[in-house]
Amino acid sequence: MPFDASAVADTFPKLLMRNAQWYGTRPSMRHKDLGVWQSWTWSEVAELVRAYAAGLHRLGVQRGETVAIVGANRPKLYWSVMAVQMLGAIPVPVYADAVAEELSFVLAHADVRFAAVEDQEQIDKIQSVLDRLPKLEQMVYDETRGLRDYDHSKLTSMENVIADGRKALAEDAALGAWLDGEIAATQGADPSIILYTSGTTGTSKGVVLTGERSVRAASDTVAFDKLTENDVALAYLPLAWVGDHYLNYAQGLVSGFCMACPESADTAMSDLREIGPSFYFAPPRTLEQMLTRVMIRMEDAGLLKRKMFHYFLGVARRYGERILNGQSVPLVGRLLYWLGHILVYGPLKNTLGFSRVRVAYTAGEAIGPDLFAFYRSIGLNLKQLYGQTEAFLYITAQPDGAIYSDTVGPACPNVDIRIAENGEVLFKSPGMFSGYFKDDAKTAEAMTPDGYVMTGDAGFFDEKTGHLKIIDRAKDVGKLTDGTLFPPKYIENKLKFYPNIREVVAYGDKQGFVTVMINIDLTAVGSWAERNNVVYASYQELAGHALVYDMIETHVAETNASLAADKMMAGVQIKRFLILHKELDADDGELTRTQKVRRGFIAERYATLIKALYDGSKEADISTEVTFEDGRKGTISARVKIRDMAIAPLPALGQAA
Amino acid sequence: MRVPGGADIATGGVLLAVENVSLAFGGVKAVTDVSFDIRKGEIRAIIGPNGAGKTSMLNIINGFYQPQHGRITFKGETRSKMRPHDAAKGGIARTFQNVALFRGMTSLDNIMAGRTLRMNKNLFWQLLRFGPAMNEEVEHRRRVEEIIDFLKIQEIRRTPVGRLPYGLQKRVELGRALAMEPELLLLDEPMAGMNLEEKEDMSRFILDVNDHFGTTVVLIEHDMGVVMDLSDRVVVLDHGVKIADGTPDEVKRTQAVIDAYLGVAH
Amino acid sequence: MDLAYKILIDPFMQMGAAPDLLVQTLWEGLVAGVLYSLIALGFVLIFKASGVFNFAQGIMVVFAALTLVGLHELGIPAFVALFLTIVVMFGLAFLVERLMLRPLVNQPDIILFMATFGLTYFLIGFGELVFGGNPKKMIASELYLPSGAYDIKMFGGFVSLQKIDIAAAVIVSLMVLFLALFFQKTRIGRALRAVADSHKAALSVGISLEQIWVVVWFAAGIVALVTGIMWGARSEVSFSLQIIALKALPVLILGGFTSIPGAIVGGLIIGVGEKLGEFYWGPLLGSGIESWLAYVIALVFLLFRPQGLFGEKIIERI
Amino acid sequence: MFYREAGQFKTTYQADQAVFPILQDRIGLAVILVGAFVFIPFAASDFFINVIMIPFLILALASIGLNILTGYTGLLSLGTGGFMGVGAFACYKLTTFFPGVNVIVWIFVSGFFATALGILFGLPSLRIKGFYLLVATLAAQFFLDWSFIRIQWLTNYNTSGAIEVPTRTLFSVPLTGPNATPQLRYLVILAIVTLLTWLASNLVHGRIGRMWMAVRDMDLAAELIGIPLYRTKLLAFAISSYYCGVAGALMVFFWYGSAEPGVFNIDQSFTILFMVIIGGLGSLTGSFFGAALIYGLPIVLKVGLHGLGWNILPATIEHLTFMTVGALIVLVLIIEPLGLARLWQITKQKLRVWPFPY
Repeated sequence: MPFDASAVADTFPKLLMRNAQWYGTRPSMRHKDLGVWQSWTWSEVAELVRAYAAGLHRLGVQRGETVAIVGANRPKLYWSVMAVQMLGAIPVPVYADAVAEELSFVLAHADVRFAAVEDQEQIDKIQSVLDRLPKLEQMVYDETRGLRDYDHSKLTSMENVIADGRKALAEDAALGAWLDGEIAATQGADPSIILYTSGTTGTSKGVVLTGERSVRAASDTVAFDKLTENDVALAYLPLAWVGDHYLNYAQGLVSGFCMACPESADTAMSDLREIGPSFYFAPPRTLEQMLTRVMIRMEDAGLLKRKMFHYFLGVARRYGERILNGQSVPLVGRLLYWLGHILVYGPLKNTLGFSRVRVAYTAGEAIGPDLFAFYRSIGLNLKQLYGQTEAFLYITAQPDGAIYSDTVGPACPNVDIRIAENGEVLFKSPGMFSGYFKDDAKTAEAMTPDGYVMTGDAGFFDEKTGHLKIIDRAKDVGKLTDGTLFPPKYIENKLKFYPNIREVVAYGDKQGFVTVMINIDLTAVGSWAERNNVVYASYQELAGHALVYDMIETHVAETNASLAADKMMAGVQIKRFLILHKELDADDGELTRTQKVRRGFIAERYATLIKALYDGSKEADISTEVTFEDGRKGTISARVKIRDMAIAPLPALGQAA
Repeated sequence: MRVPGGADIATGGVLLAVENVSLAFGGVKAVTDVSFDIRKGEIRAIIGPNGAGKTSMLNIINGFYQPQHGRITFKGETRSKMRPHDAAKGGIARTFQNVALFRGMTSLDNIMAGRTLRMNKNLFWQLLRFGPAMNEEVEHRRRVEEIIDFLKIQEIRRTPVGRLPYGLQKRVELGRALAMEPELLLLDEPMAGMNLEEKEDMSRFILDVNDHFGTTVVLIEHDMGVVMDLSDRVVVLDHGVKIADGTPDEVKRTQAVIDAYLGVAH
Repeated sequence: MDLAYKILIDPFMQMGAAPDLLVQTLWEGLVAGVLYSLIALGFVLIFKASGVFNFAQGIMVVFAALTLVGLHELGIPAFVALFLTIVVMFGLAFLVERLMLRPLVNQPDIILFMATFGLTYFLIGFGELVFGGNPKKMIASELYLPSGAYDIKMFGGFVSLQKIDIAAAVIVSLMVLFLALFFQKTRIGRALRAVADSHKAALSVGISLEQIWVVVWFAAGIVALVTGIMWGARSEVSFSLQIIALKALPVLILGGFTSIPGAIVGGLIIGVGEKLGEFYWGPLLGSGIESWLAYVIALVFLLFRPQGLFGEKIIERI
Repeated sequence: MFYREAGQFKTTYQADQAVFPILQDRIGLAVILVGAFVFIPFAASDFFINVIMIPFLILALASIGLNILTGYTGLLSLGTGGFMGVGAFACYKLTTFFPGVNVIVWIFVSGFFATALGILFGLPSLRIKGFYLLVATLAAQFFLDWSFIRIQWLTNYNTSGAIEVPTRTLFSVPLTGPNATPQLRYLVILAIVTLLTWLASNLVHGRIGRMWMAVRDMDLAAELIGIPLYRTKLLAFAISSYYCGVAGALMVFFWYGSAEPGVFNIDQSFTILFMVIIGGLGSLTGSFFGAALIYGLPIVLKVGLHGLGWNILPATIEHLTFMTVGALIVLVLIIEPLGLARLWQITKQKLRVWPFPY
């Protein structure tokens, strides 16, 4: 393949060709499929993607047009992204679990003519909204299964497209040369991908990122964390999410590391253990679930083992972070930590699949300080990262050795941050987006006149460390009637660290006091119930159980005590709480696809409950419509109890705030 | 979407014909003078109340019982006597009403065992376990993995089947039968004891097997809804006697069936 | 030709030439058969009620006999010792149920079978530890068992019938009768049969499986004691019976595992067959064929009638 | 706990199908092999080699043989002693007829004689199973035992009725007979046992192993997926007897040095069966565990009780051994019917998921 590797690689296809030359025989991708880790080297991937691109070209994919990519993390879908980019077209990844409604919005908005999809499930979904997608011409699919009787005039398997392209390339040397020309013709400033935001606020917007900016951002962080072609990452987070595209796809192509795709979502945990990545990313929610599971599993251990486990976790809390940060630790501490490493932390990290992790990041939302400290204390080099789709997830990151759990670190290399008058964080960065797709008005809205992007997050630079601190969404930070600042997420996160609590929604803006609605964690509380002979038939029954209420009450009381200790927060202690009768669910629109709570929507949906929280009732009736897994709808109703909490005394000075 | 009784059925020849078959144990008649045929590529259901002789019929088809009267023609060959393992060689696989897995083995080994007939490397190579024997093992492992993938049982690959819940055991058993790459698949109440969701999954798998591999399926099932949805044609037995035979709709309208079965059970 | 003559003709010539010897041999065979029957009876009792194939029946015979003799050696009067031995056998049944059967409930038959191997070894070790490994003499006269023989003139010779053997035949007949009545007429007996048919059915009529087990093991213990006394009176009480007890297996093959009459008839057939074989054909092979002939007979029999003489044809259902 | 498996992933079926897929296990096995082949011959005393290692290895081999039949194929046998005897006598006859051929060759060949008899007595397994089959194996045991005593040709008409192992050499170094060193005999046995264990492991991990286990777990279903029951069972008999035969030959030639026919009586069959039960049905590792425990127990008892200063008669120790073995069998069956091998597996699993309990 005539390609000059030393030329500036400012697009992903160019990087791919470069890697094929530099790291030709090194693994580029692995996929746990059919029981073993199928692997492809960089040169194999380059050859495959070229064939695929040639095939797509013959199907009619044109430069500059959009192609939807729908499905889970699978090599063929990543190759689809690469092949589309190779032709100078723009991939538009869509969340695999998006319902037909969301899917049709994105596909229609992005004007896609082609879609690369994973399987029958996605095809069925698209076909159900086909009338709204008049432009859609052709779908290529990965999994053949169940598609035999489908009308194949609009369907082709990727296998066929690749085979067809390969044959064409072999027969026609000019086609190869043409393809090389196409790769070279794509400029760094051309759009590289369109990522649709998850829509925490209103409908989703298509964020256009260019190749050059993406590559620059990725190059900066690859250098920052010293990632090399010897690293391995597990790609298990949605392919359509900026985090996956940046951390795995972009960094992978820049550094040449190997990206591994799990067998299925169910096996991601065991696949993680098998592959043992050296670079790892997890949103706080995943880390939290993992910790919950750790604690639950340990509950079933024998007394001695449990005692030992908790003793050494204590040791880790005392010394672990300091050892990781390279600070001084007494000899006894070092010895105990060493023993703990042999008995607990080492094996624990190993069973979780973290043994070989060199760099781990968390981002997406604020992480509870205790949760963060836990992973760091057992020796996992977990760091926080702050960003958003518009910034290609690249604004601040914590550098090794300077980690503070309540900050998200200093600005990344070449990023310029400014705090606006109203406390909103503004930035200008190498990775920033070039605009919203087909929406210049919104683009203009999101930018300051001098070219800074508004993040919508409220934050400030910590005086001591100079690191950025994010409190909440700028527009979410409210005020109690007495004027006390009320950051709901801060309170929610504090409660969510309890393994028994899965989700919290806090209210208090323009109210006299703070109240919360709680979702218990069915796994944790269920296992607790089993041990305590609490009989229950459903989530609803368990959530309403008096003993569960008692348990949650102690958690809330502890949270209040901790809030009272901080003079800024002493005024926002929780006065009343209830446990919701159903789990908040993305299918019901209560959570976003990235599992963030949609506070406004929930407030509307559960208005009667919120009213009851503030009018002093002891219980309230509610009935809600729910969507089942198969798409049917139903209604569940319940009588939800409400409990009052004691308020820890405010420190005298607290009133001043 | 799939159309029951689609094009394949109309053109498909007869794969297996049962002619005037009778079977009795001691004095007890299990099956009396039953005839019906199974066409290539169809899903054929056998229904009937308890003790109607459905399972006996399957046992006759795959050679576990020898009928006293009548004959069976499979792939154009009429046979008088056949051992179960000849049936297996001829391309007949089956699952059982009460799961008959090898309980001491993992799911993977159970399904691999289904490939036994297709593996032929001799004792010498087996003793060495490299070269031809290993190649054969690997080749068949690949086929088995496709089945595992097909049935979505990846996460229980290494679990001893004895520890699996019932629904999954049934799936593994189906996997073992599929591993034989049969032409004719006999399923004895594949959905017995399953909840709604598991039943839906299993129905999906049966349709997919029929669709994807073109396997002819004979199935015994109690759930009338399932039978009507899945099958192309239905045979109804009652006390060992055939009382109706036809498409689900035809059968549903037959008075004898309504009396003997539908009227009682529903 | 010579060999065929020796096998097919010569033995029968001998039989005809000396019918008194033939009758004597038949008698010896029947007597040995009674012993086999008794051991097999113990097996059948337990197998019928619990599906357990009790390999330890042989050692239970030895153990019971040794206990009886051992207690008597301590100076305890014979009948008191007999009573105490019965108590010991009950204790054994109780402990077996408590320590072995109960923890193994719901395990496959083969596991329970293997557990009885363990029991066998334990009892061998325990018995030898307590009573020593040397053979002992049964206290036959103290229990008023007859001795001596009737010599009957026949076919120009004598046939000698030991009185103890006749007594044994009578006692065995009585015991079988008693057991049959026990199974037919008593509540526990009916319960035992219910258990044999189906554990679930038995539980549903409110019978405790544990009690049943103790009862059958105790019954098997009594049978073992009787066996031990009879056999001990003929020869001596030693651990070598352990091996002879294995002969019960071919007996059961012939008679079926669940049939009491089968055990009796099977025992007699094996006993007679063995003695005839040894006496008339044994010399051909250098004698001693008694040690394996029974098994070969059973094996040949198995190939033609796998369900035994009295068993029903097995229909395997899937 | 010591298992650090993160990052041990398989990219080929070949690696995934390996007998020891976990790196730590492979290291452990290598350590054991180096210890057995290098450390023990140099460092261990003659007593240790003679009294502990040699018997242990030979009994383990016989246990593997029986385990193939009983543990893997589910066919109960009490004829092990007899088949071992066939191997021993065959080897004796062969080496006296053809003294020029190396005795190790005859060791391997003698196994085939056991195989032939194993197949013969396995023939009834077509019609009969379970306890019934026990009769067939008992017939084999008693018939063979009887033959060893009665057929004097087998002992070359030796007046004592026993066989005396002649001296046989390899490169003029004595391998058998009174002048062979324990170290050399040990190494020969170790090499043979290692080889045969490896072959057995290959078998049970492949098609044939699956066929055996299928027959064991559910013979009807096995038949219906096309496994020929009869041939599968006979193969198990054949291979099982081969192992027993070789073990028997090794026992006489490399351990006892001479043997009375009574060595191969039913008690031998019982001993091996107990090793299989306690060690673990259906596990090759278990065969080694079982052999170590059942053979080692009396030694430990003797040494232990003497160590406590008690002067106990050898007979008493034997009685105590019987009791302990008996109680142990019941105990193992209660705790874990699949024996020590299963216990080891559970322990290993615990170590793998440490600190979690499952």
